[in-house]
Amino acid sequence: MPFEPVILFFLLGLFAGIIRSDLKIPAVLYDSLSIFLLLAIGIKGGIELARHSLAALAGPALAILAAAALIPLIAFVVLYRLGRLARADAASLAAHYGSVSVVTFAVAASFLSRNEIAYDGYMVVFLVLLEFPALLLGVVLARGGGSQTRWGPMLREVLGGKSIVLLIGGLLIGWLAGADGIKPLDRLFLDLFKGVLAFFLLEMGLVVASRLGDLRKAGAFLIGFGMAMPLAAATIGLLVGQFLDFSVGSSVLLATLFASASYIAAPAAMRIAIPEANPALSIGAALGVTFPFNLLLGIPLYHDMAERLNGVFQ
Amino acid sequence: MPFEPVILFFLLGLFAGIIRSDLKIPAVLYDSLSIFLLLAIGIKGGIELARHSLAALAGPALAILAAAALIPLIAFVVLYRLGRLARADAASLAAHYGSVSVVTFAVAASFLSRNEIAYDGYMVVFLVLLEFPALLLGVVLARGGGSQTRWGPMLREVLGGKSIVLLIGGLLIGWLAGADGIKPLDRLFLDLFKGVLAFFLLEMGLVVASRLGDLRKAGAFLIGFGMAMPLAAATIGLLVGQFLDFSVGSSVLLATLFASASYIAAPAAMRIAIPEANPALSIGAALGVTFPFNLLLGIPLYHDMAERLNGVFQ
Amino acid sequence: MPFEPVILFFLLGLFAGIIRSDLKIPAVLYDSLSIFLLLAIGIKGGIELARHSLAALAGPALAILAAAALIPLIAFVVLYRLGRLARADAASLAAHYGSVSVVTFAVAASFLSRNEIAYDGYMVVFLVLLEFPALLLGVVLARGGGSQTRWGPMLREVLGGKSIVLLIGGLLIGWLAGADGIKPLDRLFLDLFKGVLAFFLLEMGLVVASRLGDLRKAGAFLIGFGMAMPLAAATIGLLVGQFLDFSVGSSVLLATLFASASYIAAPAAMRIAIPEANPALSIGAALGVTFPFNLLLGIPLYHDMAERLNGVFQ
Amino acid sequence: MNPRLHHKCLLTIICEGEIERPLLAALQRIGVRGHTITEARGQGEHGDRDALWPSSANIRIEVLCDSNVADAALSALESEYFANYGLIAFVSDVGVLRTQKF
Amino acid sequence: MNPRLHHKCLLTIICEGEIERPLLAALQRIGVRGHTITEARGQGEHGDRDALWPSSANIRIEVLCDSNVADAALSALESEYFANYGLIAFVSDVGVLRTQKF
Amino acid sequence: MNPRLHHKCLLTIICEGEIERPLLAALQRIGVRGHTITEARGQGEHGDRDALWPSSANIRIEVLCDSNVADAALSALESEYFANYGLIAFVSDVGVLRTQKF
Ligand SMILES: Nc1ncnc2c1ncn2[C@@H]1O[C@H](COP(=O)(O)O)[C@@H](O)[C@H]1O
Ligand SMILES: Nc1ncnc2c1ncn2[C@@H]1O[C@H](COP(=O)(O)O)[C@@H](O)[C@H]1O
Ligand SMILES: Nc1ncnc2c1ncn2[C@@H]1O[C@H](COP(=O)(O)O)[C@@H](O)[C@H]1O
Ligand code: NA
Ligand code: NA
Ligand code: NA
Repeated sequence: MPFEPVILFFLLGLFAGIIRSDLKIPAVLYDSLSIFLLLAIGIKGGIELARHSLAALAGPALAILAAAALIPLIAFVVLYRLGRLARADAASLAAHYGSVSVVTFAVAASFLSRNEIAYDGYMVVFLVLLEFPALLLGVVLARGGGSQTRWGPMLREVLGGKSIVLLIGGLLIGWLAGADGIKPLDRLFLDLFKGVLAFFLLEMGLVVASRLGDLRKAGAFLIGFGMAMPLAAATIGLLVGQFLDFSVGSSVLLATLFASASYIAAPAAMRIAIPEANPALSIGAALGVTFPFNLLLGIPLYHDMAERLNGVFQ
Repeated sequence: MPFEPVILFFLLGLFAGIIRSDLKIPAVLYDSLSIFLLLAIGIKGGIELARHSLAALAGPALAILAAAALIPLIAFVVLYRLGRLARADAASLAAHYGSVSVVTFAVAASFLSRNEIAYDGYMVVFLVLLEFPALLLGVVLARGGGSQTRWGPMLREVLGGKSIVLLIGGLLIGWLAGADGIKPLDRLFLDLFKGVLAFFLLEMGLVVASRLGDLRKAGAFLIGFGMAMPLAAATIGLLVGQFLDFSVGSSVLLATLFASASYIAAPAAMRIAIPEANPALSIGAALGVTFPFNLLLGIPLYHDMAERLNGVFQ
Repeated sequence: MPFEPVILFFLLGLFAGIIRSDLKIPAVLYDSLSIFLLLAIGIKGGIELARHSLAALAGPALAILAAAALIPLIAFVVLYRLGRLARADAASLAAHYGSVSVVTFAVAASFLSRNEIAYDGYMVVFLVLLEFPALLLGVVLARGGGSQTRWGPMLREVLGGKSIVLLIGGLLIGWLAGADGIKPLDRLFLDLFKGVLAFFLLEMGLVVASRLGDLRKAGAFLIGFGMAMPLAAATIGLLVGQFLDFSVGSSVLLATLFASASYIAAPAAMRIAIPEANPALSIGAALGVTFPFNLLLGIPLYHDMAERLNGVFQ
Repeated sequence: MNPRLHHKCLLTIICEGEIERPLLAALQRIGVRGHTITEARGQGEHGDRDALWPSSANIRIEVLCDSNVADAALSALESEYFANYGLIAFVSDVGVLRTQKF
Repeated sequence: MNPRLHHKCLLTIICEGEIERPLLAALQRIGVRGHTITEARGQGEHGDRDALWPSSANIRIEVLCDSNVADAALSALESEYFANYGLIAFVSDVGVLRTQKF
Repeated sequence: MNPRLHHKCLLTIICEGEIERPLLAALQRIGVRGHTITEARGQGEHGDRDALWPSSANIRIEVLCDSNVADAALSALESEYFANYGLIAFVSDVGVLRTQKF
């Protein structure tokens, strides 16, 4: 399995952070690159979407949403019962793992392209759909059915979050303009995508390095959770992919979505919606463990599992 | 008339701003992208300029400058007499509408390319020429012939303004280096131009949304002015284009220059030169009304008008 | 000798700074572009390196390092004895001139490409190797053999400096991934390189303009030194290139490395390691004199000298 | 201090950037009429806030107001924010010319 | 306060970024010998200054000086800037070690 | 000032950005438990610090602490930094609710 070069940028950032290099990528560049990536992913998905009937996607979408709801529930039970975390912390972590990581998705897509494995471009639609329901579920779990939650501001926060706005906005732009309309923008949004992803991963390496200290607070249980949970979630994703007759490539993407934990939308939303939850735990696990785990080991592994599963069912 | 996809980015930004999304494009990115656009437009113009005799442009330039001087004068009279605005406000608004919007020009050029309508590359020279005379005129109008104006700092402010420096600098670089010399830079300055414009329009959408509140201060008269003035100015531009025997494409660009209102050079210069003028009025009208009006309706309309006018005179 | 268009961007920035234009390139863009340039140079070098045996480079590397050590020594003696500068200032300046300027190197490489003069891609390795030894030497010279230096923090500062980390990181990435692995990133790191360099030079022009005031503090002796020293150092570089049987192109690059003075790694390191040294002197000379001197006159001159020398020895 | 100057309170809050919106809304409910924000980073009980990415960025909010408004704001911070958020708040005495403005 | 410390005035001005140049020039004419600027955004009588683009950005200027210089600066602000610009200014007492420096 | 408030010292240091690391390390040795940094530019004896590039950028460090810690910090600055670096430092009195935090 040939390795994916963009990961080297992540490792470089991680290394620079760990040796406490004075390399610092300005926060503004982080913002700019993430806006670019979200828009570009949305646009690419929208162009693909224009080639399919939306109605045909409704069935798979429902199945995927239903299966995905299992992830935060499993995560919550494991963390709250087994891990004896505070209810708020367990709920916030559940929301992070139930939601998705856009960059992990992009690296998985790039891994597939590099290995010439086809996947459906409309998978981006599921990325968008999976982003926010888990955040709402997390709040419900935190409140334990109590009625204190101010849903209005919470919903506005989540649906007006920049990742949702840019992904959906990109989808619509790609869908309305089509491949032809977007062509003059291809030089920016398509050709530079991989390079920008590499640059962003360099930055993510620095961020992850700065969060390694949080891991100590998180403790061994949470570190284990940060690796076991993506494996379990990816397995669910692969089974759903099989059930929906997805190609190997699309199944790997779905597994990656399920396995990934959000660190853009979720931290911001949870900080407001579940103030008692300690962000060091959720960010330590999601960013310090699960993100590098998926990048370095998870994605190739899910691909391997998808191939085998495909063999079994054929 | 096929619609221009970059406008979708503007609408996305506008929408995100209106729903108060947390999408914020860092101010630094605004600065960076505008530097890029100004330089790139200058360079493209300079390359074209190298293919023409400067002497041949002198005549049209004089005619255009003379006709363009009408715009701030008309605007001032309408606002001061009819709209009963304070003298300072009327003068500042006149300066904004007499000057030009570089991004509106770029969208018009992009509209023409998309519809395969030829235009002369040296139109950028007129963009540069039209940028600052109206600013000086605005100051004269504000002072009512009084002699208080400190012209020295004012002139330095205007001529050292970044839009003038980058446009003229780009013109010179393009002119000196020529198409061949610029070729290694084409990957950045030409290929990415449209994508960067789209990105910048996303940002402009956010900015416009944040200025919609100013519209309430501006009132109905100024909102009407923000749409009638570009129509009048564009008509003058089209007649001048006809008089100078411009192609339809070049006429549309000239009409767009006349119709557009400055929101880079003018606000900065007016804030210093006419302190009593309320920037909420000028920015509300120029950015809140005229900019979106030109983008969404004006440019295709000016094209339509140019086609008809061309038919009439042929 | 055809002139190099990217230099026009430097002149534009310089001009804008001198007339005190309000054109300001945000510091964050400076950081972002310099990260890009360092990484891209490293990656290009790494790809080339993969095509050569590392062992074969060890000999030349040693010869170059030995010869390069002469530069700070000469600089120190000239400044301390002849120029009667304070020991700390002489030592800090020696460190700046002993280290290298990555941007000057990039402009020289671009000059060679433009004139279709071949050079060896692995020259980047020498760029990396020459960056930091002079900094250590500078500290030794400042201390005069005293034992007060806290080498630990100093070494960490220098080796963890962002230029070293990005250059070596880029080298490793290019080397590990190879031309094929990097191909999807070429659109960013190769195609845009020249354009980004132009943009960065615009910024450098502004920075140099803002440092011209320091030249007054530096005085005539230091201004003279800022032009004589690169000439002397380039001559050493050309002789070493001749000795190592380098091609004309590679010799010009080596001469440029020797002639250039650092203004990324050196100022930061010297500010910590030699606090008594006045940064206005070293930055005034390195950035205010030597950098433009090399860009405008030095590089074509070193090429001329390399051609003649080649003629002599053949 | 110059006798023309009126005494006012300057309340400074340094907190996680992610709570900007609810915090400003709370201040507005209390009657604050203006504020100034600068981007910040720092260190404290909640660890290193290096501003490398949005979740580790701080903001520094200044509010110039009457002392009773500052007190009300401090009380709101104490009851709603101190427990769960990385946040410090302090007040100082300053002089202004236009007392009615704040 | 530490008896080694000398009393000085800290004048803080928060204003529209577009008037940075003339304002600094005015301060220099008054005799100010140094200043510090940070980029800012905020809200006040002149509405929302969100720093999304240059025309809506603020700056925060600090000047450490003698009280008579601060008074002169305040008077200049009052006569030339208060009426037309979004701007606040306040002074506070601070202690420094090097009294001759400011 | 509100009687619930405890007196503390606010030490503000404005200095060259390049000395951030050693300076923070020195403050930590003295016993400082937190700090806040904003990016700054400015002008002073050492000329124009326009923040156009890293070597001309300033930072503004705030430390909220007890007055004896502030004194120790000032002494350290005086002996190790005043001579060689562009740097100013000043202290002011502020009030906080949680005295044990600082
Ligand atoms: N003693 C202090 N002096 C200055 N700033 C502080 C101090 N303590 C905390 N801060 C700031 O307040 C933020 C939150 O503080 P904390 O809740 O202690 O983590 C930190 O990230 C710092 O920016
Ligand atoms: N009460 C206040 N507290 C803190 N900052 C303020 C206050 N009022 C105004 N400002 C700042 O000063 C700027 C100009 O104020 P104004 O003229 O009231 O619009 C605002 O954009 C804020 O940044
Ligand atoms: N009087 C002053 N008021 C405010 N800030 C100052 C003052 N003097 C110096 N500074 C700041 O401190 C930095 C270093 O000062 P200096 O050592 O005087 O060059 C300057 O770049 C300014 O940011
Ligand atoms: Na997930
Ligand atoms: Na116009
Ligand atoms: Na050198």
